[in-house]
Amino acid sequence: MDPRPLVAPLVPAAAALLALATGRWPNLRDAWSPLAAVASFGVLVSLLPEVLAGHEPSASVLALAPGFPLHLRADAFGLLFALLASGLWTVASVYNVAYMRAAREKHQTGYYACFALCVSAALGVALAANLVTFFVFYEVLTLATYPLVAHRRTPEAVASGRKYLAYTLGAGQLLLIAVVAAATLAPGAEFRPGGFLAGTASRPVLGLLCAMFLAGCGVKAALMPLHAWLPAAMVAPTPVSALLHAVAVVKAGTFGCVRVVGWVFGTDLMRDLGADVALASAAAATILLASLRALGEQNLKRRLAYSTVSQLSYVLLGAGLGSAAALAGAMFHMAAHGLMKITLFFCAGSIYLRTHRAEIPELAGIGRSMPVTMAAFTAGILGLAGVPGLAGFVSKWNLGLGSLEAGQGGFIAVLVLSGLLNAAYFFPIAYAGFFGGGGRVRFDEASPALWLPLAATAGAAVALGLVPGAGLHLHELAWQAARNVVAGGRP
Amino acid sequence: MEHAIHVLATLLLLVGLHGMLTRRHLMRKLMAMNLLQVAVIVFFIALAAKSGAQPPITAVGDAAPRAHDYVNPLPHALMLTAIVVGVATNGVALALLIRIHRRYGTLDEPDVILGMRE
Amino acid sequence: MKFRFGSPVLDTAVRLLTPFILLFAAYVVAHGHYSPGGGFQGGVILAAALILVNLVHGRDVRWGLRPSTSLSIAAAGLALYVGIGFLAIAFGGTFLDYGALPLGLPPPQVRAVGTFGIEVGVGMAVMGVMVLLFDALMAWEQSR
Amino acid sequence: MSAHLPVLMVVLPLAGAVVVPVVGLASARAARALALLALVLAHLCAVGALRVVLANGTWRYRLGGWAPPWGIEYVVDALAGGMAVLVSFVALLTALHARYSHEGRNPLNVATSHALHLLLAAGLLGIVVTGDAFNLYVFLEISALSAYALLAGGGARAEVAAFRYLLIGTVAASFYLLGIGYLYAATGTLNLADLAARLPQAPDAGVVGTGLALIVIGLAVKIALFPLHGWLPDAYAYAPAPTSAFVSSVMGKVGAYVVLRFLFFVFPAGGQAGRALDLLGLAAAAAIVAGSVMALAQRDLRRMLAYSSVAQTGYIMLGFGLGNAAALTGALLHVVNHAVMKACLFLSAGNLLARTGAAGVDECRGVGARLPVTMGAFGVAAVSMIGLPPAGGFFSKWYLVQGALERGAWIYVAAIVAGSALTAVYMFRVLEAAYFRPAAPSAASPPAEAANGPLFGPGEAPAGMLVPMLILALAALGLGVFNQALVDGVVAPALAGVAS
Repeated sequence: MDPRPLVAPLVPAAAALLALATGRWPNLRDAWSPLAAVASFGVLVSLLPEVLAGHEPSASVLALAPGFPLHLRADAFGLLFALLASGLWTVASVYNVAYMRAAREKHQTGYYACFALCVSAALGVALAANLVTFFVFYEVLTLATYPLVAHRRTPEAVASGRKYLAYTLGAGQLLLIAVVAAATLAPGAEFRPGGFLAGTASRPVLGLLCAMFLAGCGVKAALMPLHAWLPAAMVAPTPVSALLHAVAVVKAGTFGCVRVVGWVFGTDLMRDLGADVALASAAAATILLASLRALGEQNLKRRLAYSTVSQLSYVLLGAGLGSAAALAGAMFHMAAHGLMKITLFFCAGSIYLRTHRAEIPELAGIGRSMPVTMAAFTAGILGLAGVPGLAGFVSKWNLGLGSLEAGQGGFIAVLVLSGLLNAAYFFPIAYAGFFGGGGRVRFDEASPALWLPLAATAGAAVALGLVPGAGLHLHELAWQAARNVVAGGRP
Repeated sequence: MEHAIHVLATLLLLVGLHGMLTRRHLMRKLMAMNLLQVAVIVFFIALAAKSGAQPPITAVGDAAPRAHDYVNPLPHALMLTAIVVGVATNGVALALLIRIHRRYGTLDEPDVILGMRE
Repeated sequence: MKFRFGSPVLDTAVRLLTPFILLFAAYVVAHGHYSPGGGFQGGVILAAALILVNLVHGRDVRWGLRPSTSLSIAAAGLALYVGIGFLAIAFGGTFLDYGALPLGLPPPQVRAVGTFGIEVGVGMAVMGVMVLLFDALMAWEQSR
Repeated sequence: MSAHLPVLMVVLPLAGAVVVPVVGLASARAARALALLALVLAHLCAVGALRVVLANGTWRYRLGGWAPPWGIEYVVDALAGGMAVLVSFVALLTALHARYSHEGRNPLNVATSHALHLLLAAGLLGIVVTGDAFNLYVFLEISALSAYALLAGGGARAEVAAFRYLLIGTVAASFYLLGIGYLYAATGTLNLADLAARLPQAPDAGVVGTGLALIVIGLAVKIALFPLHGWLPDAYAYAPAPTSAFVSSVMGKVGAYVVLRFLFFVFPAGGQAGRALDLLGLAAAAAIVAGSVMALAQRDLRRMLAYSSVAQTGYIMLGFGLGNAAALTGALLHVVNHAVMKACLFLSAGNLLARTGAAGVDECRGVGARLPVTMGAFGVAAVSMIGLPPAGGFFSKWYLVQGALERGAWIYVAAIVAGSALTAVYMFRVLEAAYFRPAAPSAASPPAEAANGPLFGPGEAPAGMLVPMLILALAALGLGVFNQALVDGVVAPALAGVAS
């Protein structure tokens, strides 16, 4: 019993309550989130050495259902996601305050509370040690995100909120059935590397369960054709988009898929059910289709959204392939994509705040007025396209290795094609930003509170690309988790 | 002939149900409901009946009364209570009808519904 | 002699009948524990006497029974009932276990006395409620 | 006095119901204080009795010292004790709120309505603890009569609705009584425990079956099981807020308790009771879907909540119909959860109406900012109703789904999930209007009658209207987080020896 895995999600939850309680004093209210972010990040970092050494500190309180305690455990994969979420939240909480104040958004108290609650739920999802705990936090995440999506209260925002709820709650119901069924088949339903469902029921039943799990998590992971809510949710303030795409929501969906594949079903059972190729194919199709859609979008945030849909399917592809390298690449890509995508959204937000431009053709020349922002943006898109030296390359390399390992070399073509498409829809923005637009453009960078966070995340993305194991040892964590899963299948 | 009383109870029950379903006047519905209650009471009293038995009052000095000489008093006691419950129900129902009549000036159901819409 | 009740016939009839009705009511109440009768029936008969007077005599005088008085009588009747129940508890029995009352009589007789108290309580309650019902219906008549 | 808790919890509110109107002649304030005192004491008695029962096992109390099966006995087991605690808890909280519903158009005065409230509580508690089938009928009618009178206090439409409810409710009670008559004819006893012992040897299966059918039909009407729910929406929708909160939350649940008593404790398992349960399960699945769809179609907030009660009753009966340990646990958990959250929802809907005049879903626009506490409580209860963690409703659905999966009843799983999804649609419609839609322009002012209400005002409702609602909202959350304590502590002992 180690209280730290429990403390990590509790701190942001407490920050949410404090933000609600101190809504009358904006400065105090806005201070809670950065404080809590640093605190929970610190707690998680303190867990890192033990987890790297192969221990899994865990905390278990409060029975949720018979045999299902509220059980939080820091294993390698969970800690990877938790570190990512809380680390990005520290950056985002600073950017958040700067953005919301500069944009003069209304209803900020509820906004900060929901934001913190989202992070709390995401940390819970990351550290959950059994299916029930996972599901509880997963649904709390759904709920806490809804007010953020509908935050602007315009008819469009409300409609997007509705769409978001329809998709995620519907998926939640599917997931509920699957979770209950799994919990009934395998009492305890503790996540175990290599899965715990093998041999508990007939193949058709397990196949159906697998489909329900993947569909349930796939909605949040924006797996096509279940992705429509994500581009619609772009009406929310930009930090919310960052939260959705990089920190919590979409990541929780992909995290859930990988968890289910590696820790509930196990790669062997997936192969036995034929679900591995199905998932990988669906992911590959999503990667390409979403990239094509992104090409057609003229709104920067919407293009970023489709890019997310495409990039997250890399993770699902890795999960589908199921070899050690592929899984490691998939998990690492969660971190890599998180860093890069949050950079891009911060950039988009800063640009919008400064210039009120959101359409891509309007961005010509912006690189000369906002050089720091645009440089970070360029780093982000290079990383997403998989240019060596950036974080995205490391994950793609591993994924490529993994597809060979799994004997599915054909998927390398998908990776390459997707890289080209990425270049096609992103590079023109950077090019036009620096070299396009006529005449002299005045230097007009955003305030430091806005550009410092995005420079930090861009720097981290570069650092992670150059030395993947640096700092938080995310690369090691991913590999450790992947090896566990693959080895867990063959004791 | 032994079942005549049951036939009567069934008839009363059906008449009551029919009346509650088909009458338009709320007062008549209430009266039909009373018929239905009476049916239940008749049914219970019929349960207590025994041919050749006497009322369940033991004569003074009857040291060892035998149960099968007497009519079963329990259903009677139960029905006494049920009648009281019925009276109370009627009291509440009449009070409601009075208020409805005051408000809408009629107890004819379609008219009352029309009044409610306004 | 002044006819209080409007017409001589009605007045005489009511004057003749009422004492007997009241007496009969008391008889029925008192015999509840022993033979057919009891608080419910007795209470209704008691109320019938009051209502008869009311019917004949009209609305103006209710024989001293204002609604609040009938309500209080009903409440007192029920209080008697519940009180005996609690008394039984106080003397070590279960609720309404009149056998436990310390009356210095053989147990069957104690039970009889206890039941009598209950019947009186029920009788008062039923009477009060019946008169209240009648008053409520009359009030409606008046308001028309 | 502690040896008499089972009877005290019934007699105290009953005695209070008698004394309160008389005291009310002198002082309404004193009458109210007395009513609250009686309910507090009843609640303490219920809690005390439950504790004793959990420690020592079933408690049989001989009323008047007469031995069963001749005398009436009160039987408190873990099931009855738990129900009694729930009923008295909700009765107390709704009575706390009840002060405010009299400052408007309610024709009942404070003392009378508090007396009726007490009488209703006494009736429901009596149903729960009595061990005698006929005594149960009497309490059923006591509670029903006081409910009719209370429900009629909501103004014009409430009176007609209450009258209809009275007709249907009386027919239902008569059916129940008739069924009891059949059982009495077959076994010669009215004591529930004695019935349970004698029914397996009953000579005539036809008589017993008819009795069972009549009882189940009567109770199904009382709990408004689809398709016998017709009386419910009007009756609940137009009543004063504390009344609809009290009646909708516990009255149907007590009916469900009686169903459970008869079908699992009195009648032998399987056989006729099993067939009745199968039918109930089907009706319940239909109730979940149909009730939710009808709730979706409502424009009036309180009618929507009323239809949602039809659906939620379906969840409980579905659990009974499935009949395995998990499903029954889920059903009982849902009895508690639904009581708490539906009471909370009706109270907040009442606050909303009293404060802003908003009765329709569309009129809720922008009230989230105006009544943050009320709508917050509404939101919590709504989330619980949808069945999202960590609120209580989620865990009852969890057990129900588990029970259905264990039986392999995929249709029931689909019904539960579909009901949840539909609930989400109609509940979030309200929350969306309240929080994310701008307040309606002043042209669409609230209806005149509401605007004239004494409680109409700009800000949040007075504290007395908020506290009971907040306690219920917190309970809805706490029931989720600490659901296992409830399951292990009360539900499991209550179902000991039942679950097949």
